[in-house]
Parts: sequence; structure tokens; C-alpha cells
Amino acid sequence: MKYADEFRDKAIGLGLARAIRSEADPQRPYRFMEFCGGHTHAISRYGLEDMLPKNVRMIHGPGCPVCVLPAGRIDMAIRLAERPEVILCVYGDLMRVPGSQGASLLKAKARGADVRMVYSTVDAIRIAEESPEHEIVFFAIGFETTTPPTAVMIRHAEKKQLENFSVFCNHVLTPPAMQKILESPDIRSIGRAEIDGFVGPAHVSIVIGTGPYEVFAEEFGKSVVISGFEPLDMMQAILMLVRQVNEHRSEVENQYSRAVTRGGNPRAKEEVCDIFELRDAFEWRGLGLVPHSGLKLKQTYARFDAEICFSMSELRVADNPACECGAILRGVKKPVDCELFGTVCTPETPMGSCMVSSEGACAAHWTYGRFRDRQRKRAS
Amino acid sequence: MKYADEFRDKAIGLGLARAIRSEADPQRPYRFMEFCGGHTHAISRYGLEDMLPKNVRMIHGPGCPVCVLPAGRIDMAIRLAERPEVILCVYGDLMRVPGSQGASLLKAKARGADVRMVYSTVDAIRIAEESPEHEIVFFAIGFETTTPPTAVMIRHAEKKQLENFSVFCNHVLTPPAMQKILESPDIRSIGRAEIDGFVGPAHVSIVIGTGPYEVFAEEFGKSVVISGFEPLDMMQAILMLVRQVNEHRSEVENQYSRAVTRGGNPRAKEEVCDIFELRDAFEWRGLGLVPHSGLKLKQTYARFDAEICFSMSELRVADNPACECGAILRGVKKPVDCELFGTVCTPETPMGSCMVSSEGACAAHWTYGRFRDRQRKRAS
Amino acid sequence: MKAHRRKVDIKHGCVDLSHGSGGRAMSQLISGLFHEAFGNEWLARGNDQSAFDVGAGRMVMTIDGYVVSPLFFPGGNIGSLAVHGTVNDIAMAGARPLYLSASFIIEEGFRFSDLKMIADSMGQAAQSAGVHIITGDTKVVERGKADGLFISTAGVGLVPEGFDFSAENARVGDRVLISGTLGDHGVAIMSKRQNLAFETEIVSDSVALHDLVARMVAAGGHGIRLMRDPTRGGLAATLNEIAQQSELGFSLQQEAIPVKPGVAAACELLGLDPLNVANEGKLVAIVSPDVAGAVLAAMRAHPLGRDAADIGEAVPDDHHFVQMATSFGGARIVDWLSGEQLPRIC
Amino acid sequence: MKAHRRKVDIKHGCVDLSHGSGGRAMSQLISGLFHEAFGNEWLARGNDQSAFDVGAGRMVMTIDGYVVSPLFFPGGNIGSLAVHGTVNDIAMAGARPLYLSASFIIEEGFRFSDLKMIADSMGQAAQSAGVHIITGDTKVVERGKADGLFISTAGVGLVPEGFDFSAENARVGDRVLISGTLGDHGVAIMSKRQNLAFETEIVSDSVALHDLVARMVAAGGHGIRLMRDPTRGGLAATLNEIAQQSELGFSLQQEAIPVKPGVAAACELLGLDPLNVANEGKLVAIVSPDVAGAVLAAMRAHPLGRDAADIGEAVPDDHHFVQMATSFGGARIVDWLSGEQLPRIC
Amino acid sequence: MCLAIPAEVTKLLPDEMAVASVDGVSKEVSVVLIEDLAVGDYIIIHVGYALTKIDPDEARRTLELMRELSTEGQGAMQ
Amino acid sequence: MCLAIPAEVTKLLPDEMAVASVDGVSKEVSVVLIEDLAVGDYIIIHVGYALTKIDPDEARRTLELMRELSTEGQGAMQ
Ligand code: SF4
Ligand code: SF4
Ligand SMILES: [Mg+2]
Ligand SMILES: [Mg+2]
Ligand SMILES: [Mg+2]
Ligand SMILES: [Mg+2]
Ligand SMILES: [Mg+2]
Ligand SMILES: [Mg+2]
Ligand SMILES: [Mg+2]
Ligand SMILES: [Mg+2]
Ligand SMILES: [Mg+2]
Ligand SMILES: [Mg+2]
Repeated sequence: MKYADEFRDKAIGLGLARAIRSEADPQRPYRFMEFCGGHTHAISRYGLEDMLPKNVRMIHGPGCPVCVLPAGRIDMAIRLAERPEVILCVYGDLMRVPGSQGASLLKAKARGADVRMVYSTVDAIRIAEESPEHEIVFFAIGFETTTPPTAVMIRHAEKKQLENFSVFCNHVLTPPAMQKILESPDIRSIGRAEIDGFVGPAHVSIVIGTGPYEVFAEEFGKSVVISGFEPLDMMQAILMLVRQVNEHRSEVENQYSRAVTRGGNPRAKEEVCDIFELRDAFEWRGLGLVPHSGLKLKQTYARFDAEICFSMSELRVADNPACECGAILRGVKKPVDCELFGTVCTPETPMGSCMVSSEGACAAHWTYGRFRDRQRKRAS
Repeated sequence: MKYADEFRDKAIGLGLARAIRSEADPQRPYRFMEFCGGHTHAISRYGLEDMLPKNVRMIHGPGCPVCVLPAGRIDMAIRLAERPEVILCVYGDLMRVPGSQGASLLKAKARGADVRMVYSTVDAIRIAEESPEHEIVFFAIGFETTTPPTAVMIRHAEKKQLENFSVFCNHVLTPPAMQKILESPDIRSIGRAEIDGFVGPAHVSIVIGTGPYEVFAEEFGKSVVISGFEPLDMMQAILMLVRQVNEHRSEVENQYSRAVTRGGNPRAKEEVCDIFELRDAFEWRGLGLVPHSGLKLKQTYARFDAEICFSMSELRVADNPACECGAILRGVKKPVDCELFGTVCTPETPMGSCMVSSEGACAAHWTYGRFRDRQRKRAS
Repeated sequence: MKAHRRKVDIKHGCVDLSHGSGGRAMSQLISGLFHEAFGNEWLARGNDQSAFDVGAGRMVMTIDGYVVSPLFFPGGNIGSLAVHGTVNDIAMAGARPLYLSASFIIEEGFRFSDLKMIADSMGQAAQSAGVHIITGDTKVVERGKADGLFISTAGVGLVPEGFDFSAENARVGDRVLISGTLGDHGVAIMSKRQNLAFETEIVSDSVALHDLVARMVAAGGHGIRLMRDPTRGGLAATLNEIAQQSELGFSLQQEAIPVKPGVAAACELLGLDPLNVANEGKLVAIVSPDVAGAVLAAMRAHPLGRDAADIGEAVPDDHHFVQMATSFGGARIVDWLSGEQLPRIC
Repeated sequence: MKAHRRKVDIKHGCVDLSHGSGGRAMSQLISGLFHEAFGNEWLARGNDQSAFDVGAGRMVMTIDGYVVSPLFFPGGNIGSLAVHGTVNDIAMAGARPLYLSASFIIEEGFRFSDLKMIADSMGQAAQSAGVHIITGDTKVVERGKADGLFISTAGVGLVPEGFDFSAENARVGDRVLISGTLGDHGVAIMSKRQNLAFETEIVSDSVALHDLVARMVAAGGHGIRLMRDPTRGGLAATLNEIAQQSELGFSLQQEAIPVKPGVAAACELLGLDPLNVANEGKLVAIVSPDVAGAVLAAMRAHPLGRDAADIGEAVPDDHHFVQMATSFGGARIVDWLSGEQLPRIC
Repeated sequence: MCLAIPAEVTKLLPDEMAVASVDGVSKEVSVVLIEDLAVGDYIIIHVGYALTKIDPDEARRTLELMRELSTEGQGAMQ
Repeated sequence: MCLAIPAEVTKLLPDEMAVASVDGVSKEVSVVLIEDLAVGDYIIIHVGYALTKIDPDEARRTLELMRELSTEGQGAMQ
């Protein structure tokens, strides 16, 4: 795999690890949040934690669109899928996400709801064309990376004059959530994370560019490095963050220059702007209501908005009170700090958002990293 | 089973057999046609042939509504069932009846047509109510016995204002077919059966009474006995026919006086008259076009007539030229006289109408009686 | 940090695709439900196959798929049926049934509570037949790709020294013995089909016949030519098959053939012949005339053979016809049924 | 007057309900299609079970249901798979596979031509594995009540004296051997799923492993603790099961685990881990360290073990973790997959 | 097709339906085609409909006649 | 969810589609979001869409930089 394999080179990786170890000041902690679940997953998959010195700690952020989807939105989707005329098309990641009372789309499907896994929005359009007697709803989720394909699809549906197609929109935005973490008003109850810098998600920046992160460097004084997802990318980004901290710089640097520019992809941004507009606020699991963090269809595309077409009423479900996701997503606590972790809450039966997809902090730790807890225990 | 078991008494049966043997003149043949397939089936099932003297011969008539249905009507029903919106409800007997080129409803169902076996017209109405998004067509076949239930159902559908229900009507009448046998214009090619009397079907006469048969006694000089379907009923009826022949009487006698009257069932007749009217002619397998032998829905019920609702075009299919059904149904030939019998043509792969249902002359002989052919061969 | 194995929620839960995907959910379903129901040392080892010791000799193997609809019927369910049917096919070889294996194909959405009832029935049926379900497999398919649950059950058994029951063994002059009334199972199933629905007190005869067989073998020894359970297609299909394989005919006496009045009545209602209707707890034995009396006596002495009868004999016939003298005094052929639209009865 | 048995019209015909109802149509299908494909002396006897002679010793029995979708896939079809999978489960006990039985559950409308191709593949697979399909069963269900065809295949085999492979046999220090590249079968299947559809030259590895096993047993003898074929759930599920049963952990080297570049690429595309993807022609062997070299050499000398590798060892671990040193230099757990929505791969 | 069997009316139901029984087998049938039906009557049922009532006196008479004819036959042979 | 991988464009198709290949695995993807695409280009694909082209020079430079940094690290440790 060109542009992947070369960035997985063990020797270079060990060299970068040594560089990090030699440059990081053993007297101080380095606390970097990788916002994106993709990064969380890569850290776990390649075992990067073992390669970093103890005082360089990665904090898993809320950047998994599956994890942050509130249970109420899942319940809404289930209600929709249960309508006999509706076929709900979803990305596979969503099937097991828990709604209220242990419900999930997987279980709804088992009980008869027509839920179809799709790989791409293109498949949803095809299904709509093949099933004119059904209402096809695409359950759209994702960050800025995933929004343009949804926008393109709505434009296609318009062009093809599809009348049995709509979108249940749950697209969310990265920067407002980062801001929420930094200035969370409920600091007293959850605590505020001490974060020295952010590993920014390259796939988001392919679309929106690096510009939108400048506010975090300028206003919040945080170091930001936009990083690719291969292990060498991440090791380099961490080294860059260590250097920024050491040098008391707070800048937005672009590690993934092979695909990310300051301005992003203009076509993709235009597609999104044409079709979507900001919601006043959107609820995130673990973070609560985050202002201007979600997208909805513009009024002119209301006929493709499932929330309008089906008069969907907003459902709110309280998160499990024992779940520490809120604190974990802010970097205040670690999965093992949650008393449900690994006992009641596992990937088979997730109680909270972080246990849902393999990109969630708790799931990644359970699936790939939990052996370390024992090592720590033994060490202590 | 009251009113059945007592009419299956072996001792009385043997006594009636002896009576027939003693009263039948060994010097002359007695050729009686049991018009009805139900009688054919009873003869085979109880082995009555063995109990009659050789010169009293039963000729199997065309009275099986399944057997006489032309292949074209089956093709029409298959085309209908293949329409995606149509659910075709049929009596189970119809599933294997061959259309053209080996087609059948059973095979059409296997290939995806929605064909449902029903026990009663009541089930067809229920299916129509349960499946408002489908068009339910009832494939109506049968003689006078079976027509009143169809009529009742159409009246119900009207009362319930069912808009997704219709009937593909193939109801036929007994007397015109009997008349066709007696005065067939194509006598030269097929030959005319020598028939001394008819065993008339009691179940038909429960509805229409004995009156409609008087023409055969009066105009054609044939003896007629309306008979029940238990073996004693049939033995008695045969004895009554032997006596009529011996006494040179040609009358309509009623053996089944426990349920048949001269006038029949007035309610049932009224239901039928309200809804159906005579077709000018209807095609019978083996007999060809028979004038005034079929029913169709009256103009006022046209909205329940599938032939009109679905603009069904009449399909005609030539019968297999080697098939001797025409001659067999007229009593001119016997199943074994057909060279296809038991080799190419068996109940699994019927070539002609008489092999279709267990009431058909060929099928009944194959299923129950073919061991006799060997006995005959040995004897000769 | 060991994940505590939460029990499958049998009361409210249902099977979903995760229960068939080889992960932890599947393993929990298997251990929490099937192992519990079948509980034995072989399953507990958790292998994809199970081993057992055998003495030298002759074994039989059989398999049947069970697709009965409805899954629960008067007198049993698909689970008990899936044990009885396979045990019987082993027993029909004169063999002692030993071990079963079961393959479950489950439609997503199938209720755990139903699955448990079925598995429990299998476990009980196996236990009372003295066999063990030592290995199995579970697959889950999407909704609309199966009809709730299909079970395929294979089994092995040990044939006593020198026995070789087989369909070609019948000889002219042999007697045809039947172990009891015909058609009970099929009628019980049909009474529950929506479009036929009728009320009857007839229940399925589904039962394991190995013990009856053992008594018969003890009584008749090598005078028994073969046995068969007249399941799908009923007695008619079974005797026609034997007639073909053994190249002879049969001559039956209708009066001797036991049929319950309720079964006869249901058959009249539906236009069926009890001889074509399925049984799941009856056997036909073809036995040499010199042991027929002893075997019949042994059958009648056993609770499952109380209504056993000698219903006819094997006759020379190069057409391999099964003929019957009717109760009314005539004669007729008893043929296979011709692809009638019977419900799924096994 | 004998009805000549017309052959089933394999080119144009399809299965309808009459082929499952126990009548002549069913008997014609079975003899005209299945017996032809599997042709052997046992089936020819036409019984509901088949008998065979065994020497005293230890036997294994196994069963698997096959519900793969699509039925035909690059490198095989459900028929070959249904033989290989069951032969392999027998072979994994170190046993010599002997006899199979097959249960077919067919949806009405299934084309005879497809059925014949599948049955022929089964026959060929059985022949080249040296086993016989000695008994079977055929059921037909209504359209929409199955997904074309399901096959359940049971099998028996003979275990060599003194061998008792079982999942609880692994010991700390044992080596983990794998017979070849991982994930080929699963990727080949997934490439044909409508919503995933991608082009690849990867074909299923579906094959019978009994001969490879025999060579391994010859080389490693009682130093081999157990073998298992990493099918559904892939290597990850298999090793986690063994870890649980043997109450230890495993420590793997990612670099040692053979994965084809095309499989790796497809997994990247789909977000899957090759260690969770199914195989149908690979085995994992847990062997004592002193025979590991000899067994590995024997594997590599066999065409089906050309890419065999020693990928790690059993370690003490009361959490029964399967850990892996990643190619990149870190470490991680290799867990079961968590009910992902994989297609039906076996 | 013209399959019809005698059954006893064991219960009258609304909507011109009734329960008809034969040897412990009972089934709901339509009795819309019949007048003056009472529990205990015997009817002929066909495709789920009662076609007529059975006249018990006529049935008895027919059976008696059959017995007579049968004995005559016997006499004739002897 | 943000899973995206680099792939080579091996064929341009009508309707702003293209075939993208990775190690012999190829898949049709939408390239509606990309300008000036040519066969041989490498793209980043995500949920069936190409999000951008990969700049080969930048990729080379990044890798060189990594090598340098890695050797520096090596130096530092020695
Ligand atoms: S382990 Fe589960 S309950 Fe605890 S914080 Fe994580 S997701 Fe929430
Ligand atoms: S045997 Fe077949 S072909 Fe010949 S007359 Fe009878 S139905 Fe026709
Ligand atoms: Mg729906
Ligand atoms: Mg249709
Ligand atoms: Mg069997
Ligand atoms: Mg069986
Ligand atoms: Mg298995
Ligand atoms: Mg059997
Ligand atoms: Mg197995
Ligand atoms: Mg297996
Ligand atoms: Mg069988
Ligand atoms: Mg296995």
C-alpha cells in the first residue's frame, strides 16, 4: 500500500520514539489530546502508547461521531426504521450503538425493522431507486470529512427528482467541540483537563483546511499539529507538539502536508455550504449541548430532511449516571477510572458512548490496551 | 363419522354387489357413466370395480373441474399471479394442473409468483383484508356445488367495500357437458360413447336439485340416478340403474334423498343467480367449446371480475395431440388405450387433463387401479 | 478486569446477527443456552467436534433436516422432533443410538425464550432416549432468509453383531407389521396451519422408538428383515420405497391398519389419505413369517407398540405395486402421494 | 406400465415444494441429482441411514451448518465449503475423516442447474478428501423462508491411538503455528457483497486439511497439543477460545503472521482486522516447543502449509489475553470481534 | 373438488357461522346458505360452507332400503 | 468512521466516478469532490468518495523529514 506502508516503518518509528524521549523534558508532563477517534484507534492498533515516555500522555478526545451521538438520536432512528414504509440506510458502525434501555438498530433489525448497512451514500441512492414503494432514509453521521458525501448525495437526489429519499442529519463539527472541552462551563462538576496541545485530524482538515484551528493557538494558547493517521505521522506529530511546548510556541502546524492545505478542499466546502446550515446547538454524548456544533439541511432542501418529512420529535435520554464518558471525553478521567469499565460495560454491551465503536476511548482501551492495566497494577 | 361409516358397511356392500350380479342380465352390457370425478375417486378408493360383474362397466365422465380446465386458463392464471401486485388464491387441487409447456401454478410459485392455497373462499377475503397493498384474485373453479361459496364471497366483498379483491371465474355447469357428450358433433373423429345411464352427482344436486337432469331422461332416453358418494350409495345407485335398464325405464331417480330434493337449495341458487350469468360458451379440456356451460360475473359486478379488472386476454393452447382425454371423457376410450398413459403421462407429470387430479379418469386409474391392467393382461 | 459473563436475557431478548458472527455474543449464547440445555461433558470441552470411544463393529450414521411449521405443535416442538426423528432413523437400522450432533440455523429476531424451550425439549428428548448431543453449530441469517429456526440433527449408533437392516432385504412372504395408529403427526401439524385450521384432540406421536426396536430385535432376531419409520409421505411412501428396493410388491388389508377416528375424520375433511400422512413415532417392520407372531407380541407388550398390527405381506410383483384390499371389499393400489401441497410437517 | 423415470430437467427446471414432500418427485431429485453427484454404495441402498464398519478406538463426530452468501464465490461454492469445513473440523481432532452426511434445506425456486453444480462440487471435494457422503436429507421450504440453499454437513472420523486434541490442552511455552495466510476466505466472500463490492484477485482458501494434519501428526506426534481451523471470527476468536479453555494467554508477533497484500488492502478499505476475518483452509496448531521446528518443517513441506509460520507462544496469563507485539514496535491485545456486521461467510 | 362431508353442528356463531364437528374434529364453517339451523343438526360441508342439512329420516330409510336390497341379493345368490 | 485510505486512480469513469486501486483491490469511487484528476494520481478515499489528491512531493519530503528526525533521535540516544 503506497503512502501507507512507508509510513509504518518500524525503524523510523523507533527513531522518532527515541527523538521524543530525548526531547521531552522528564521534569514536566506533556498532555496531548488526539481529538479524533481515528487517531485513538491508530494509537491502540499500533501500540504507540508503549513507545512514548511516561510523561508524554495521550488523552482520547470525543472525535468519534458514533460515540458522541446521543441515545435520543438513536431512539429517533429506531422509531423511524420501525415505520413499515421506511428503509433506514446506515454506516455499519451505527448498528450496535445503544439507544435507551438497551435498544440498538441491530436489535431493531432483528425484530423486523428494515435497516440496511451501506458502505457509501451511493448505495443509499441506489436502494431508493430500486425501491420506489419505500421511503429510504439515510442516517447521516460524521464530522467534516463525512459531510461532503452526504451533501453530494442530496444534490444527486434532487437532480434525479427522487421523492422517496431523505436524510436524518447528525453531522457535527470538530472545532466547536474542541472549544467546549477547553471552556466547559461545568468544570466544577467534571473538572477541567490539563491539555498542552491537540493532535488535529488530517482527514477533517483535508476538507476544512488548517485555518479553523488557528483560534485554539491564538485565543487558547494551545499547540496544534494536524496529523495523518499512519503511526509515523502520529509519532512525528507528537514530536512536533513536544517541540512546540518546549519552545513555548502555540501554533497550528501541518504534519500531513501531503494532503492538507490551509484552505482545505474548496469543492467539498462549497457542496456542504450549499446544502447545510448550522444548528443553534447539538447534543453530544458526554459533552451535552454544544453551541453551533451540528448541521441541518437548509430550508430549501427541507423536502430531503427526514426530521421534517416524518415530523420526527426530538427524544432526549439521560446518560447512564455511572458512566464517566463526560470526564473521559474531556481528558479528565481514564477508562479504568469508570467502575463500569470491563465489567458491566464492554463492547458487546456498551453502557456509554466511549465503549461503542472501536474508535471510542473505552472500547479502544478494552479491545487493544487493557493488558496494560495489569502491568501497571503489577508495577505499583 | 355419522352418515358416512354406516354407508361403508362391507356386509351390505357385498349384498348389494350380489344383488347387482343377480339382476344384471349377463347377456348384455351395462355402460354407466359416473359424470362426477368425486364418484370416480370413490370407485377407485373403495375398489368398487372388483365388486361389479364384468358386463357392468363404469365410464369415467368429465366431472372434475380441475381436469376440464383448459391449459389456456391456467396460463392466464399464471400470468396474473406473476404480476407483482397480485396474490392469487387457489384451491390446492389447482397447483399442479399443467398449462402450456409444462408450466403450472406450483412452478410459477417456485419462481416467485405469490400463489396461496386456500381451503375456503373465506380465507381469500381474509387475505384481501390483511394485504390492502396487494390485489387479491380468487381463482374460482368448480361445478354447481362450489359456485355458491364464490357468490357469497363476492357479496361479502361488496358489503365490505373491498377494492383489492376480484375473482377469476371458471365455474362450469354439469348438464350442458352431459348434453355435449350425448350429442357431440365430432362423433366421427372421436366416436360416440354407448351410455346406458348416468350416475348423477348428489353434491351438485344438493344445490340445483334433480330437475335439471329430467331432460336426459325425457329427451335422450337415458336412465339417471342421483347418487351419494359413499360406496353403498354408489352400489345402490348402480343397482337402481341396472333395474331401470332392465325395465326399459329412463327416469331421474334420487338415491341421495337424505340431502337432495327436486328443487335443490333455493338460497344457494339465488346467490348464484344474483351474481353470475351464463357465458355463450366455455372451453373444456377434452370436450372443446361447450355452449352455455360456463358462468361469468354479471355486468353489475364487473369490478370484481378479474378478467375485466386486469384486461386479461383469452389464451388458447392446443391439447397434446397424443392425449386421448377427449375420447376418455366421452367414455369412448379407457386410460390404458392412451399410449402416453403411465409412461410419459403420470400424476407427477400429467400430459392431459385426466391425469391431473385424483378425480381424473387417468389419475384415478394410475393411482388406485393400474394393477388391474396386469391382471387383465395375465388373464388374456 | 475479567468481563463478567452476563447471562443472555432469555425472557426478553432475541437472536441478532451478532449471535452468529463467531464473537463473544455467539459464545455466550451457546454456553448460556445450548450447553445448559444439553449439558454434558463433551460440549463442555468447547471443541468444534467431539470424540467418543467405540468398540469394533458396525455403526450407522444418519442426518435429517427439520423445518416443521409451526415450530410448536400439539405433542411437541421442532426440538423434540429433531431428536426423535434422528434417533428413529438410527433405531430403524436395529442400532443403539449413541451420539447426536445438531446444526441450528436461526433467523435473526428469534426469541431466546422460544429457543430455550426448544433446546430444553431437545435436551429432555435426548436424555430420555439415552443419547447425548455432543457437538453442534449455530448460524444466524438475516430476517426473511429463514423461517424462524431450522435444525439439522445427525446421529450415530451401534449395530448389533450380524444385523444389516436395509430396504432391499424384504422377501416374498414376509409380514408387514406396523407399530400403531397412522397419521397422528401430520394431522396434528395440519390442524395448526392458518388456512386449514381445525380443532382436534389429536397430538403428534413424535417419540423415540429405539427401545421398542430393541424389544423387537430381542424377539425376532435375524427374522427381522428391516424397519423403517413412515415419516414424510407416510406408510404409502415407505412401502413403495421398500417395494422398489426389494423388487417385490405388498398386499395390505385396510381393515388391519390402525387409524384413529379423529385422524380419519380430519383426512376426510381435507381430502387426504391417512396412508400418505406423516408419522414421527411409528415404525414399519418387514419380518419373516416365522417370527412375525413373536415380534408382534413383543411390540404389543411395549407401550409404544400397544396398537401394533400385522397389516399385510410381501408378494411377488415385478411392478412393485403396493396393493390393498379395502375395508369395503374391493382392491386398490396404495401409491406415493403426487407432490401434494402438504404443510411442512418435519 | 412401469413409469419410466424421466430425468429431472437440470438445465431449465427448479426445485418446487413437491421435491420436499416425500413423494416420487423428491425421490427422483435425490437419485437423479444427489446420488449421481456423490455416487457410492451406501447411498445406493436408499436407506434413511448408512452403516459402516469400524475398528475399536476413538471416533470424532462434528457438524456445521453452511449458510454462506453468495452461494458461489471466488474459489468455491457452498458445496465444496460444506465438505471442507466438516472434514477440517474432523481433521482438527487429529482424526482421519471417514464419512459425511448432508442435510439440504432448499428454497423453492432454486435452480436445478445450480443445485447440480453445488452437489458436483461436494462430490468432488469429498472424493479428493477421501471421504464418502453416505447419507443425507432434503427439505424444501416456501419461497422467502430460506436463502436459496442451506447445507448442514456432519461427519465422523477415526482418531489415532492415544491422541486427544482439545482446546484445554495448551501449555505455557507452547508454540503457535499457523499453516498459511490469513483472511483469504472472508475477503473473497466480502468482495461479492453488493454493498461492499470490490474487485480483487483473492480467492477463498477453502480446502480440506486432513492430509496436512496427517503429516503434522507424523512429525510432531504427541507434542501436538491441539489444532483448530480459524473460521468464523478468524484467528483472533480461535486463540481467545483456546486461551479461555486452557487458562493461559498468548503472545504473538505480528511480523510473523502471514497476510496477503490484497487481503491487507481489502481490510484497510473496510476497516477490518485480518485477524478477525474467516479462513476455510488454514489451521492453528499449538505444539510443544520441542517439536515445533519439526512440525513447522513438515507443514512447509506440504503444499497447503507452504506459508506456515511460528507466530508466537503460550504465556501464563490469568486474564487469558491474546497479546501481540505489533510490526511497528508497540503491543496490543488481539480480541474477539464484537458482533460486527460481517456478511455470512460460512 | 366436490369433496363434501357430513358433520354435526355443535355451536352457532355470529355472522352466519357455525362450528361443525366430525369425530372430535371441529371447524368453523359458513352456514349462510342454510335456513333454520339448530345445534345437533347434521350438515354437508364443502369448501368451508354448509350446503344443506341432512334429513335423518330419509337417511334411515335409505339405509333400511339398502339392507333390504342387500338381503334380496343374498337370497338371489343362495 | 473517519477511516480513509490512499489509493491509486487506475481508470476514470463517466459520471465523475473512477476506479481506485490498492494492492490489487479495486473499487469504484466518486471523484466529484476532486478537480483535475488523472490516471496514476493517488487519492484519499473515504466512504466511497475521493476527498483529495496526495501530493507526491510533499509525501516524499515528509518521509525524508521523518528519517532525519529519526536519525537525530538515534544520535541523541547514542
Ligand atoms: S466504560 Fe462504559 S460506562 Fe464507563 S465511561 Fe466508558 S463507556 Fe462510559
Ligand atoms: S394418460 Fe395422460 S395423455 Fe393419455 S389420455 Fe390420460 S391424461 Fe391424456
Ligand atoms: Mg421499516
Ligand atoms: Mg404476484
Ligand atoms: Mg435420516
Ligand atoms: Mg428421518
Ligand atoms: Mg461450527
Ligand atoms: Mg426414516
Ligand atoms: Mg463443527
Ligand atoms: Mg467448522
Ligand atoms: Mg430424511
Ligand atoms: Mg472449526
